Amino acid sequence: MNKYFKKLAIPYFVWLYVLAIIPFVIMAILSFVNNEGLNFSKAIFTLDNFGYLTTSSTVIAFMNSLFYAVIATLTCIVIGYMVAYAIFRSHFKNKFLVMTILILPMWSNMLLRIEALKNIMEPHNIITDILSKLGIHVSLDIAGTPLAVIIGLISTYIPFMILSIYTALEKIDYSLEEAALDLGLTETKKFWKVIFPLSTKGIVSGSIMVFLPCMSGFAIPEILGQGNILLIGNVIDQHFRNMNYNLGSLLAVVILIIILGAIFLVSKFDKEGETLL
Amino acid sequence: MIKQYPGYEQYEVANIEDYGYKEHRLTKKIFKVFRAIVIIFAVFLMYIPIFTIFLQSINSSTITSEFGQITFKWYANIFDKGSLLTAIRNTVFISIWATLISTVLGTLFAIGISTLERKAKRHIMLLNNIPLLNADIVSGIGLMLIFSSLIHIFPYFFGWRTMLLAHIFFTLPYVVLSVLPKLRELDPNLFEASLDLGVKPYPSLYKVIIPAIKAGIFSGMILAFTMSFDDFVISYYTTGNGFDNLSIWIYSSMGRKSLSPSVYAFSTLVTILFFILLIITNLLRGRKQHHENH
Amino acid sequence: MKKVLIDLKDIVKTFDGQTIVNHLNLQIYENEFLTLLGPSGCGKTTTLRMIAGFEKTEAGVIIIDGKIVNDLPPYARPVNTVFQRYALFPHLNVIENIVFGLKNSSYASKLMFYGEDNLIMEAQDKYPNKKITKHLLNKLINEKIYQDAEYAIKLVNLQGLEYRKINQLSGGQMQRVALARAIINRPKILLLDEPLAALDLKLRQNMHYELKEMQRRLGITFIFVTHDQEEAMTMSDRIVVINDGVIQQLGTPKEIYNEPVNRFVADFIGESNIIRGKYIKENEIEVLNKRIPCVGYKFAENEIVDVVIRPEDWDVVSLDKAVFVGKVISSIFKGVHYEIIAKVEDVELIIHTYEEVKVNDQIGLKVDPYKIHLMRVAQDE
Amino acid sequence: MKKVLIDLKDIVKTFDGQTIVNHLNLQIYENEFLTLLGPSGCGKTTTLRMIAGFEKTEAGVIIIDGKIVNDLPPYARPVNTVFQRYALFPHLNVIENIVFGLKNSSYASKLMFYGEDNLIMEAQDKYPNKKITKHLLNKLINEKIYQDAEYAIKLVNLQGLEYRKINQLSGGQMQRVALARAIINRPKILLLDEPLAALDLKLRQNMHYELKEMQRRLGITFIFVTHDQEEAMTMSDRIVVINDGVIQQLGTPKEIYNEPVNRFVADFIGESNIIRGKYIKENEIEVLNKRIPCVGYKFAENEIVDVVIRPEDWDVVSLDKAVFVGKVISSIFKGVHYEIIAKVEDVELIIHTYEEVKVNDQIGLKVDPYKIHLMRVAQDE
Amino acid sequence: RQKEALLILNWGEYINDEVVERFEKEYNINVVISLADSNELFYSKIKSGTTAYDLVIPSEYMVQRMFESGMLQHIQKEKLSNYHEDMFLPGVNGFIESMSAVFPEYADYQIPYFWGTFGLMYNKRKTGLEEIIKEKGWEAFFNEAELPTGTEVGMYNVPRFAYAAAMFYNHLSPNAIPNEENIAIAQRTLSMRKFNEWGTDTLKKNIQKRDLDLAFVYIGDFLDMLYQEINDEVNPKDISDIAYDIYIPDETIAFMDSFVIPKNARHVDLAHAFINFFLDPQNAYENASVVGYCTPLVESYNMILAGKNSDDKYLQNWALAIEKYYPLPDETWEKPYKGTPLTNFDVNSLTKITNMVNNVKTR
Ligand SMILES: Nc1ncnc2c1ncn2[C@@H]1O[C@H](COP(=O)(O)OP(=O)(O)OP(=O)(O)O)[C@@H](O)[C@H]1O
Ligand SMILES: Nc1ncnc2c1ncn2[C@@H]1O[C@H](COP(=O)(O)OP(=O)(O)OP(=O)(O)O)[C@@H](O)[C@H]1O
Ligand SMILES: [Mg+2]
Ligand SMILES: [Mg+2]
Repeated sequence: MNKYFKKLAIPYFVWLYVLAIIPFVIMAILSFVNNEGLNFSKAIFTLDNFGYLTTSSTVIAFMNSLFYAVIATLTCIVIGYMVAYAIFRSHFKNKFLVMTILILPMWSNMLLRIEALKNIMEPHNIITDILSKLGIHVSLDIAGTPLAVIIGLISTYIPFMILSIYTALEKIDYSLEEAALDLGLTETKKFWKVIFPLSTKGIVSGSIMVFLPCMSGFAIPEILGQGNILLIGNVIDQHFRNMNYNLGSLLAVVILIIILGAIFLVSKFDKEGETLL
Repeated sequence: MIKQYPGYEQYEVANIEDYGYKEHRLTKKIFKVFRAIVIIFAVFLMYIPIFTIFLQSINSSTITSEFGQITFKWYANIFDKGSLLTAIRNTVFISIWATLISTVLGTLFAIGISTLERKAKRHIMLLNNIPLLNADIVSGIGLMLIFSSLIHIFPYFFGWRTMLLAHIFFTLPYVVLSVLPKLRELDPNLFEASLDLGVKPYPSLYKVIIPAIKAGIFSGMILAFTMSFDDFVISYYTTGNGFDNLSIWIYSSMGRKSLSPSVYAFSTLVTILFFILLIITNLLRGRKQHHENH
Repeated sequence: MKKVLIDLKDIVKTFDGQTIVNHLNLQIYENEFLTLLGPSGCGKTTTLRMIAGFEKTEAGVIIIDGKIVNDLPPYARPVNTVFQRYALFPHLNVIENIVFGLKNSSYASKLMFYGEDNLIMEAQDKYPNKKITKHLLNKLINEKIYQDAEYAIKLVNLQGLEYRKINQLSGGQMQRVALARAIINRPKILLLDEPLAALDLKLRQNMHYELKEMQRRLGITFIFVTHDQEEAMTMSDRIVVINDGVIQQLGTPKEIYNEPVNRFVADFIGESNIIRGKYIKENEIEVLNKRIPCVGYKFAENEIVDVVIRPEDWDVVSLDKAVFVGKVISSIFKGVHYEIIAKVEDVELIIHTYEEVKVNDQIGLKVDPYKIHLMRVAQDE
Repeated sequence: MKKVLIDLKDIVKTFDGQTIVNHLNLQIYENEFLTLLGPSGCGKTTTLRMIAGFEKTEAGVIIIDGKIVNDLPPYARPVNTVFQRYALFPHLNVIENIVFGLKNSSYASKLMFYGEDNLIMEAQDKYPNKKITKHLLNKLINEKIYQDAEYAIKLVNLQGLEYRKINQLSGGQMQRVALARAIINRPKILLLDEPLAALDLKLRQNMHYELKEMQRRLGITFIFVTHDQEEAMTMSDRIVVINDGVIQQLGTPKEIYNEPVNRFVADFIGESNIIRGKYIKENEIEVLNKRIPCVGYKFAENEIVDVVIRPEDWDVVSLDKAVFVGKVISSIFKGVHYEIIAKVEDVELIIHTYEEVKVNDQIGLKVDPYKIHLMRVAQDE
Repeated sequence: RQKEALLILNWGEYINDEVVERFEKEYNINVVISLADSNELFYSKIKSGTTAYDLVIPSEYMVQRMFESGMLQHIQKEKLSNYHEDMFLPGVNGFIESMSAVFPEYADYQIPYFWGTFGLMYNKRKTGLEEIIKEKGWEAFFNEAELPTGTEVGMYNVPRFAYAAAMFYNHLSPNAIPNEENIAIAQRTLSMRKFNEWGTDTLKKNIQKRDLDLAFVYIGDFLDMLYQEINDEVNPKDISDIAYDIYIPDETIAFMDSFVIPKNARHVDLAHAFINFFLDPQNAYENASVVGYCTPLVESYNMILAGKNSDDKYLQNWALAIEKYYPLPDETWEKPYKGTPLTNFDVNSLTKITNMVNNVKTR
């Protein structure tokens, strides 16, 4: 396969360089200057922007992002794996259909879903209203708490994890499972020693799809955190909205470098070279 | 409970404990219950928002915390609001095309990537992560910058063209990430066998590789569609000349006024539509397979 | 009397309504080397899979060591398998594949496997001043596992490939890994599904020797599937010939070879001349228009019988000493012997001989009465 | 002189710095049946893969039909392969797998394959009133493809399994599908990587016959990898013995068998007694302390040589007629013959005979001077 | 080729589509309305030049900023046949006047569309809350101690507005330069209490559903909720039955959204015609009836108030609401409108404010 399709990757290199790297370079430049919007004619070189990097709110926002993204990703892995595995092991005739139906909700607008979720997390909402009309009085009051944000992140991004893991599980050669059983591994051990390692690629790509947007998103913390929980995505968004492209770019570039750098390092020291990327 | 074998009563039935294994009945049961809870929780998490949206769509009251009566007028209203309808049309147009294009391209790119050496692969996969990691607003402005360099040549360039390009841009990584792991598990002999039988590389790709990785392509497609259907910020920055999609409509309408419940109605309709679509395609496929077997 | 280790009673297995294994009854003794022989698709692999526990039986019971194991999961069965298509773990390298089973068993069963007392003694020897802890024993076990793996690797001639990825091995190398992976566990019963098919003659002969040796030393029961006649003949204590999921004959290699019970077996086990003849009276038959003596069969007088004469049982003699005279139609060098086809009384006979014979020559043939085997003609013919 | 179809010139291939194929030179003639023999991992599959075009050569050229094909992609080479591990398409059923190549080739090459004129004539016959359109021809071609497939299926004995999923086949059935898939294309060159390993003897013999027949009828050149001695001997026009990526000997089966050029070949091709001896003078050697006659070798007088005597070349004779007398150490029934190990002058000899001999008996041996093969002693020993 | 299109950039649901349709018919063109959800987005959209909008509807400080960046063109009043000197409400005129004090060209570069103020929306059912708010205003808003126990308070999640609120509390101008001193003051003020929610459109909903008691919101938000309850089909409420209200302190933010024409507009005449169309009192009235905010036109204002005598319950309530929340000035008023319009801050100041608010949130 190698020699025939290598050229297929070239357009993507070009595409990514044009659409991902050039903006990145522009932003890198923006972070060293002071100008208005994207008007470089009045740009002056400055390192002032870097001062904001260390203000407590920025640092806290970054740590928050990291914290929430890690928690959400880990939870998504656990829950997502269980769900994907349950479908994989189920006796449905068309498992893929079952899974797509399961993740159907993600095809309605994310903002609407988050709003709806926020509503339910508050004491008065349409469901409590209906329930109270039926004489049941229950309510939840977690909107604005970290828990709410995490639940929101999970609810939004877990389908990505389920899909990724399921796809990875789907093609595991059944004879390998038999071989493991044959060698005396119990079902549990078989899972950990054969199925799980063979599905790590799905976990990794699922994690990337969950972790990265969690790191940089702002709508979920803003709505479900009721504005009290500040993630780095919010900060970037604010600065861009205020048209401080310099500071916004700086933050974006710094985050990009930190996270991609971390991924790069992990992949570099990954002995097998197989688990990541 | 040990199973009995009529006719063979004289033989003892083997017990797993005789072979050095323990039957962890209780732990297994506890785990099963735990797993059931987790799964129910996950389903609950995913479905409760759309259930709420559904309730709001049949709620006669516009207030989101009170349920008046059941009504379907919001469904009818969708088609009254010209701007909403246009936004919906635009959204469907963009997301379908973006999904199709990025699924095809993403699959091809992933195939290309899978043949690269480790170093080049790492390189491109890092790049591939950029659109995922960048805050949407950063991607949006970046794309806008690039696109606007063309505006002198094509004054009306901004609009569906730019939005489509942008959507392809941020959905591609999802397709690539979904397809790549499948390519890894591929038996290399399959492709060789096809070449060997005289089929050219690209037909072979289509006839042998694609069927083998179709689960990955499909999940990539689903993800691409989701992302495209939902996007606000990038769409916002990359569109122009009055071409707005549903997310822009929703965001902008939330800013100064309350959302019309028609949006909820539309959302519910979409969910139901997709559900029906899924079932139908599945039935059709089932029938086709049935056909083939006879 | 030998002890019955595996007892298959009235096993039935169907796929899609098609009966693959049909009321199979088979007793396998302890420390026996049993070979399943039969045409492709006859149900050999399916039978092994039922013993290993990968397929449920539709009817009948499988008894191992006196206990019904129908519902015992595969991992608990004292059985290891070498799979026909290897089933190696692609995410592990050669040695990791080999130690996989031992490494991942529980501490208790590891202790059992290596003998707790043994281990403790060894530990005391090796670390005289240390307290014997679980940690220490574990370390020792680990060492032993890798020693065993080294031994297994040597056995299958894979030295130097320990850290290779599975997809970088040749076909024969993969098969050897699969073999090593199974034998390192020293199971009570080892199922081998054409384990040597991809190996060259020399290596195969080596493996024959090693497997036999292992069987003797460790008392393992082997159930073996092969397509290699000679392999089956040399290695097996008993051979089961199966066709369409039904046992045709069960017996020692000599019995199967020399006294096939029906045409299928005679035909399947090596080449044979099966000639229609007539049982004249005790110790005399008529075949190819000649009356010749034969020994040890009892039929009705003048009954029509099938006469089986193996190609190598013909004696090629000078024409004057010959009982039958034929014309050589073809003569092919087969490496060790020549295979000659000769026409005698319009019947084509296959004859093996070490001497070269020219095509179109006349050939004189004779056969030892003891080498003649008679079979009842099957009803449906 | 036969025409050279494939010419491998100085081929080198390494994996991870390890040389797998080492300056290989090999000419393969048109319509020849060539077998590669060699121990597992010696580079047979790799050689086939280079001919088929799946692996690049590091050095050297591959010439097919007078043209250098190093850079010709596999699909354009007139070569088809039966893979060692089958490589069947899992998403297609049996018949779809078989027709895959023909169906997915271009219209032009389909026309070429079936002969355009032929097709048009046939179409006119079949549909006398219709205009000959591309559509019509395509329909006809399709019919022909399925006819061919039916024929191939019959050839490999897979009738009734046409619509089976691949994962529902037994090992032998898969191998047969792989075979049918390759031969339906009627390639000029067919590469077969142990294509019969999973088949039982009867079927294998059948396939031998069919393959030979096909070769004769269609003029296909076969390059064959097998581990089955007899298969190699019976089927091949020439045999290449490879070890560690280096050709050891190239010759007809008889040459390889009777006149191995070195110990490796002698050892590898069937069992052999290789005994150190001395070349006394023309037509006389000393071996096992006896002077015996020999024929047709030329060495220096009194040179130490290796004397090769095949187990079946010993004549077991009564003690009085014997040249050598030994004691029987073991005697095993091998299906067709007995394998006897006897000690003569402290050397263990392997002897094949059709007669049973008892362990510990004395045995008298003799050998035909023409059956004695002498080899120069290798330098490094 | 399609019909010519007039490109407008507007807030969502901020125009009556029927009126637009009428305009399209009358001029035989297409009106294409793009949406955005903040003034800043308006700005960046125009600045980027990716689309040549003909008409935009930003708020006053953004008008100033756009002007200062040279993005706007002069409104040619002579092209507006419906325009005349005293067609606007006195408050509107006053607003323009005071805006012109800092930004003299204001009057020439925009035509008012809707206007209003910010205020403190509160829950009437929380005992003691209404009284204390009306009595103490900002004092109460920021001091937890002043409020009834358990009062849940929300703040508008736009740093500039939060800064303004803090300034009002300290009786400073919301346009005071955010120098170190002012930033410190604002930060201290905003840190005085923990806000239960920093939100925008969510604040009003939460007060309506009693999950919040008090919030600094924009009057449009309040009116929105109000109309929803009044218009409710099953259970329409009277304005007097509404369980929440808004208090407009004297010191608050005043805002005005106006039509402006970007420099690179392609259809300048049509843009003027469009503005003119919406200066027609009947059209403005109809437009307001959908949007719900107060029209700047005197005549249209009167048409709304005339609804008091109508049989239509909704028109009655609407009239009452407008009368109550957009009262005409009387002689007790210092100036003819309430509040202070915001002026433009430069990027650095906004960054400082944003950073300050972030520090408050993460303290
Ligand atoms: N992709 C690869 N990377 C590294 N080494 C390889 C690779 N493929 C094959 N090899 C090594 O090359 C050698 C020759 O392999 P090849 O498959 O040609 O052997 P073979 O002669 O076909 O053996 P067998 O009879 O066992 O199939 C082996 O030692 C094998 O381990
Ligand atoms: N999963 C399945 N579904 C349907 N039929 C099956 C399945 N597995 C095996 N079979 C069929 O059952 C029959 C017996 O298969 P089995 O694998 O036991 O044959 P075998 O004796 O091992 O043959 P071989 O020597 O070719 O490996 C075959 O005809 C095969 O096609
Ligand atoms: Mg089998
Ligand atoms: Mg090989």
